[in-house]
Amino acid sequence: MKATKEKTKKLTGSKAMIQALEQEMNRDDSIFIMGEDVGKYGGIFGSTTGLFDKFGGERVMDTPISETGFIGAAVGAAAEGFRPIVELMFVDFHGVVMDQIYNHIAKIHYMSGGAVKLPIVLMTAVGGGYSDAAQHSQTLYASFGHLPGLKVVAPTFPHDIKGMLISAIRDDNPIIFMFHKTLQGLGWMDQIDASLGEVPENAYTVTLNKAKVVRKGKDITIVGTQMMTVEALKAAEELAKKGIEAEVIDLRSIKPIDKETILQSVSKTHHLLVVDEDYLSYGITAEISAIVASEGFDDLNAPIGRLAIPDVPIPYSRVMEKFVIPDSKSIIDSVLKLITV
Amino acid sequence: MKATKEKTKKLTGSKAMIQALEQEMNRDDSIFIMGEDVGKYGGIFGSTTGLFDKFGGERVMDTPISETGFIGAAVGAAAEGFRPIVELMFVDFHGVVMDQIYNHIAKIHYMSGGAVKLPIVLMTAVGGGYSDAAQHSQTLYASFGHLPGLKVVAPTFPHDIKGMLISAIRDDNPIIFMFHKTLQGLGWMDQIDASLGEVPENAYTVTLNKAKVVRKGKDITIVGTQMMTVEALKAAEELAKKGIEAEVIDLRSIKPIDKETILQSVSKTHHLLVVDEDYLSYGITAEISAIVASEGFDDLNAPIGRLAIPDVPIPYSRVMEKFVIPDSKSIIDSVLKLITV
Amino acid sequence: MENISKIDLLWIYRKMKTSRYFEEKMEKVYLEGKQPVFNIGAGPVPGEMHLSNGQEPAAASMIVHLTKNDTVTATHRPHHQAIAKGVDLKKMIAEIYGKKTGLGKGKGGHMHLFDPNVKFSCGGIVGAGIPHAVGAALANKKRGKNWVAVAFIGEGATNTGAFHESLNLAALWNLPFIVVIEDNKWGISVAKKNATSVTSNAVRAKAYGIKGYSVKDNDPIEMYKVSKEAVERARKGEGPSIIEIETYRYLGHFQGDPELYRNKEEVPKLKEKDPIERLRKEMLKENEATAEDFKKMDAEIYQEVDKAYEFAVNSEYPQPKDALEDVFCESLTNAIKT
Amino acid sequence: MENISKIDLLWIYRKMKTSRYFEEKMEKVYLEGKQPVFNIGAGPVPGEMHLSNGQEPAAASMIVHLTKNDTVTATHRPHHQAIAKGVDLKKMIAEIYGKKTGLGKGKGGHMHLFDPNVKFSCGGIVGAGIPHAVGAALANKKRGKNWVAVAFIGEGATNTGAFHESLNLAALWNLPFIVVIEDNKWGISVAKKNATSVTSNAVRAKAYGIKGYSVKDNDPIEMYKVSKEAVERARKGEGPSIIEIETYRYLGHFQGDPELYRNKEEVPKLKEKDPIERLRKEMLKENEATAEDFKKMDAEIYQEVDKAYEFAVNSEYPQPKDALEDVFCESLTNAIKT
Ligand SMILES: Cc1ncc(C[n+]2csc(CCOP(=O)(O)OP(=O)(O)O)c2C)c(N)n1
Ligand SMILES: Cc1ncc(C[n+]2csc(CCOP(=O)(O)OP(=O)(O)O)c2C)c(N)n1
Ligand SMILES: [Mg+2]
Ligand SMILES: [Mg+2]
Repeated sequence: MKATKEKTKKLTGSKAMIQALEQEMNRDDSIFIMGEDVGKYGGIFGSTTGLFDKFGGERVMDTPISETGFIGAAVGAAAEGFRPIVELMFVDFHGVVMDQIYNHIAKIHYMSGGAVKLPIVLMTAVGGGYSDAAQHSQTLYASFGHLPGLKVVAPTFPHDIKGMLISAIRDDNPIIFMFHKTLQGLGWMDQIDASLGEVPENAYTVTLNKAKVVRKGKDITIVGTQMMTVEALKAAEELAKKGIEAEVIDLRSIKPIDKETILQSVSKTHHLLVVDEDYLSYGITAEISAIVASEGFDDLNAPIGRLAIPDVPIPYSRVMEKFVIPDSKSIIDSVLKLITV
Repeated sequence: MKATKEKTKKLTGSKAMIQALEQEMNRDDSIFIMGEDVGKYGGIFGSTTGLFDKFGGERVMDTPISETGFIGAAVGAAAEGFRPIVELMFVDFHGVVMDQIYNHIAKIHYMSGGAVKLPIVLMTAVGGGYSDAAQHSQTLYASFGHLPGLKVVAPTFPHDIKGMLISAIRDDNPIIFMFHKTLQGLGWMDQIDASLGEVPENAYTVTLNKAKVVRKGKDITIVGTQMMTVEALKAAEELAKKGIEAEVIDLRSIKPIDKETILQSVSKTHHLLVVDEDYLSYGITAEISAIVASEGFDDLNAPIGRLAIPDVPIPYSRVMEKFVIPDSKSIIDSVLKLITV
Repeated sequence: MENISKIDLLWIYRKMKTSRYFEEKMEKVYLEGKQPVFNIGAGPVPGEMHLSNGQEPAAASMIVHLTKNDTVTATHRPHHQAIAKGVDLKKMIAEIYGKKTGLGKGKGGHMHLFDPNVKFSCGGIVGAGIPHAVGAALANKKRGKNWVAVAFIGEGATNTGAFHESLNLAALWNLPFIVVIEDNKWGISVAKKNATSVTSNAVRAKAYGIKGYSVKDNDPIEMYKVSKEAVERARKGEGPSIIEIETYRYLGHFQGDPELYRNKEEVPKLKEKDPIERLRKEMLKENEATAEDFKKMDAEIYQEVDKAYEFAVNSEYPQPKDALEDVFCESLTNAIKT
Repeated sequence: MENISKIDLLWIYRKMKTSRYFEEKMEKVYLEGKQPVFNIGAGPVPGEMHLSNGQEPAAASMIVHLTKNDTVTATHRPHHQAIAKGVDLKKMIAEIYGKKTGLGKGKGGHMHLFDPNVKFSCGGIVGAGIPHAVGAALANKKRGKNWVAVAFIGEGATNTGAFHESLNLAALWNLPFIVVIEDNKWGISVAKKNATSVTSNAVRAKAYGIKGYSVKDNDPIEMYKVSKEAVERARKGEGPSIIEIETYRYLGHFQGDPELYRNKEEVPKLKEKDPIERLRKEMLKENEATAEDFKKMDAEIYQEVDKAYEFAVNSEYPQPKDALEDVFCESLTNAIKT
């Protein structure tokens, strides 16, 4: 079902996640949550707050710091008919468990010729901007997007966060669900408007593989993801004052990428800027540029713009971190370069 | 020093690697090799054959199946002034040790503000085409190329294999050295001409970050890596008969990518096809297409062609594996589509 | 052989013999198309081939205690456990031949055999199957079933992080989980003593506060007893166990392995103590079965296995485009980018 | 305190006290710019902050036995070991302030302190530093030096695969390696009993055939003795050790941790047994030092730490573009793609 316009409430990203998890766990008791500090703590980034008290330790399980152990265990439990939702706190930590993710979770359905289904949702927090340095500030969108057998989503706004998390939970395929720390609306981080939004109280689904035009415009298409969508919208307001109408697309799905929405927009604006909080090389700016350069080439009137973290680790010191993570200002600069090309 | 035209010998890729390792180990005794089956066995894909007998178990160390342990140990040993060369048999297995690679080996020099140097070479075998299925046939070029702090090389021909391995060993930065199984010239795999080549007997270096034009042409630029370069050259011969002169570029360096060589070629041919034995999304075809679409846009007369493993795991059965891995035939088809666009 | 039922003994013999005959036949067909010059990619059965000749007791004498509700995960060397667990032999061989009728429609291959009907799976990454069995054990506990999950691994896998994380989890959560370590002395070319800091992995049970057992010299009877205790304890909720059995690797790590790293006498010596022959002799001595019985049994086994190979050989190959199916539950065909 | 030299006792006290004063000051400055509303990204010291108040004995009573040739790797909670190991205090604080004069020119931050001059490093990934120390120990053995490498970790890290793989390697290769496990009962909000299947990690030494020690109740003297033996054995080539010490975490996992998961009495109870106060009283009782001596020593410590903070506060910030330097030995500046 699509989002119904009925009863809604203003929720933060975090509250939207919790509501999705609670409603789905009430609906289906084959669902359980595993992860570090998902219990009493409620998730370091507020993804499971209150669920331990509601559902108990059997369905909201704290784990040791054994990612290969418990994420590997999700495979066995899913193959037996459960629907594990596993959180690994920071996306940065997945290096210790990538084998379970790309060689097993992503491939078992295929290698078994479809005989084994693994309805697993892996939830993880992404993003920087608060000086957490090189091992706690990455998004690694493309590190997951590159690998076949995974659906990778990264919603931005509370409405999509709830709807796409419910879709992910109901999907019989393994899903990587990335939520952005700054968009959780946590009391102890930067407060931004985008982290609050109207969310229908009832359960609803939002399609996993569709991008969304979040601002209409005729002069240039800007594709962003999570905080880069938020920055792009900010930039678009400024650009409007300069008479440039930017169309902003919220990617939402890292894998697969919704080509149609992007190509259609470019066929109208003839200009494209892709903005990414991940690393530049082999990242979102690469994949989307390639899609358009191969399938929308004739619609392009100018070179494609790419804005992402230059290929450097994310530095700790605020001045340097701000320099490497794109923001509305660097987006505006890039747009002006492209339009006056 | 560049390759000298003096005394050369016809060697296989495997022999070229062994010669590079032996000559460098003789030159510098801070170099040692660690890995599974690198000792008496000589490396599953013939990368260290004979070195155990020459240098002994102190400098050619077999390890347990503890990748995080021994690759992590390379960090500590390198920080203490050694120059570890570590082999992990198949690139596919790196999922168990990606954390050590992208959060530590790749970032410690940066996080220490340049105070710590990690001269580590990680050698690994890549590629499919012999029915080794989904967990033993990948290249994962882009999985490494995406991460900052690593130089990632994938030479094709014996001359480059020796020269680039020596450059990697002498470089003070961590290097991922990928060698292609089929290009090792092993007696128990497919025999192909490309796996044999003239190699100078003395030690020499080949620059790590340069692509190479391996065939001149005016009509289209085809960029390949390792076996895709070999297939592209095969395709070029066929295309020539049809009157199409393809320029073939052997990428050699996955990270950084040698933009200049590619852009220069496209400025001449005005057409581009990128061929990759890695997965399509967020792969080499994405990054190179993006570079040209943003920095060589005006030189392009047609959409960019992308040919790679569609986003599926690599199937075991020969007929299906052949279908997903690009070859000269699919390259020719793609070129004909692009040129007659 | 006191207090082992004749039925169990015959079952163990049958499974070991079936596996042995299966592997010996595989050894032959694997070479088809690979002679005179061996080429790993050639022939009707291409790719790596890891055979289990000599390691049968570990599988048969454990799995005799299991039902189809119990889970088994295995490794890159999975045939003996698959056969003991009752994996569909026809579909298994068809998979190894890369046929459409295979367990994975030809997509998996010999290292990737999945048969959900008997809860069997395996994989090519060392150690990776251990947490999968822990997860199955967790599921069993959540369901309140007394079903158990057994992870079979080689001694080389005990030095992976996955082993440690899995054992700690299983012990912490007191799960019906057992790991069977087939100590065949070798991890490819690396001897156990060059890879493992302790001589017996049974002592590693102390690191998790669980029970550890060792079975000497590839003994099917001893393995039967030890496994019986471990399985019963697991079913009663008494927690996980580690069982390490000394076993024999008759062949190379994979077919084509030059085996320059081990001396030529090792295997002939082991074969003198062949566990299948040992069991047969024992049973004859104890009058558990007659020479006739064995003759009849063996004939049935050969016929069953031969028929299964025939099925595989006569099956169709998949279509090239089938490669695009089964990535997700719904077809990817229309989503492919090229 | 029999057979502990006064010099060592004073050294241990000084290092513990320095660390404690350092952390208490950090606790304050961390809140600058974060009030009235706490915002993790605000103020002169942004990002996560993991303090070690209460855990000083583990660091000081081990590192007193080390020289600058010995290697120490630490974790996300690295200040007490860094101070004991002799990391440049000025540069360390400057790094935490994100200044150009910091150990990492402001690129690393509090979880990423590298001082090659005293062979100290740390990192933010649990367990990851253990193999780094194993590698340093390997280097020492290769060089024929009697230098040792010590990995400090928390009790939560003992359940990572890295722990197991590293310990097995160190034992297998008989390396001069020691792991010190600071058991502060908590891995963020997860209690040891909910994460670790055994009550003492010292028993895990059996899994590697090495020596395991436990130190009760955060005792600096006991930690001194145990560490002395382990370090001497390592230097003599007698192999690795595991040392687990029961210690106290006075503060939250990180600053800002609501700590709803532990009861309010826990910390006050622990503070009554404060290890620094305990040592001071002991030394006074045993006349190892007078109240005067302590007063003088404390004054020196406060001054040294205050000066180092001043240095950091008065240092310059890096330039934004400096972010592009130090990715590789040569500058990346010209290679940047945008
Ligand atoms: C993580 C990982 N590392 C390395 C390998 C390569 N490899 C395949 S089998 C094997 C040896 C395994 O030895 P053991 O566990 O004793 O099993 P055995 O082959 O003896 O049955 C190795 C190193 C792998 N498949 N996965
Ligand atoms: C591989 C990995 N998983 C999870 C985390 C998140 N994390 C950081 S510290 C911590 C708890 C560590 O507990 P312990 O080892 O006892 O050290 P302590 O914080 O008590 O000093 C966790 C789970 C991480 N940094 N790395
Ligand atoms: Mg073995
Ligand atoms: Mg702790």
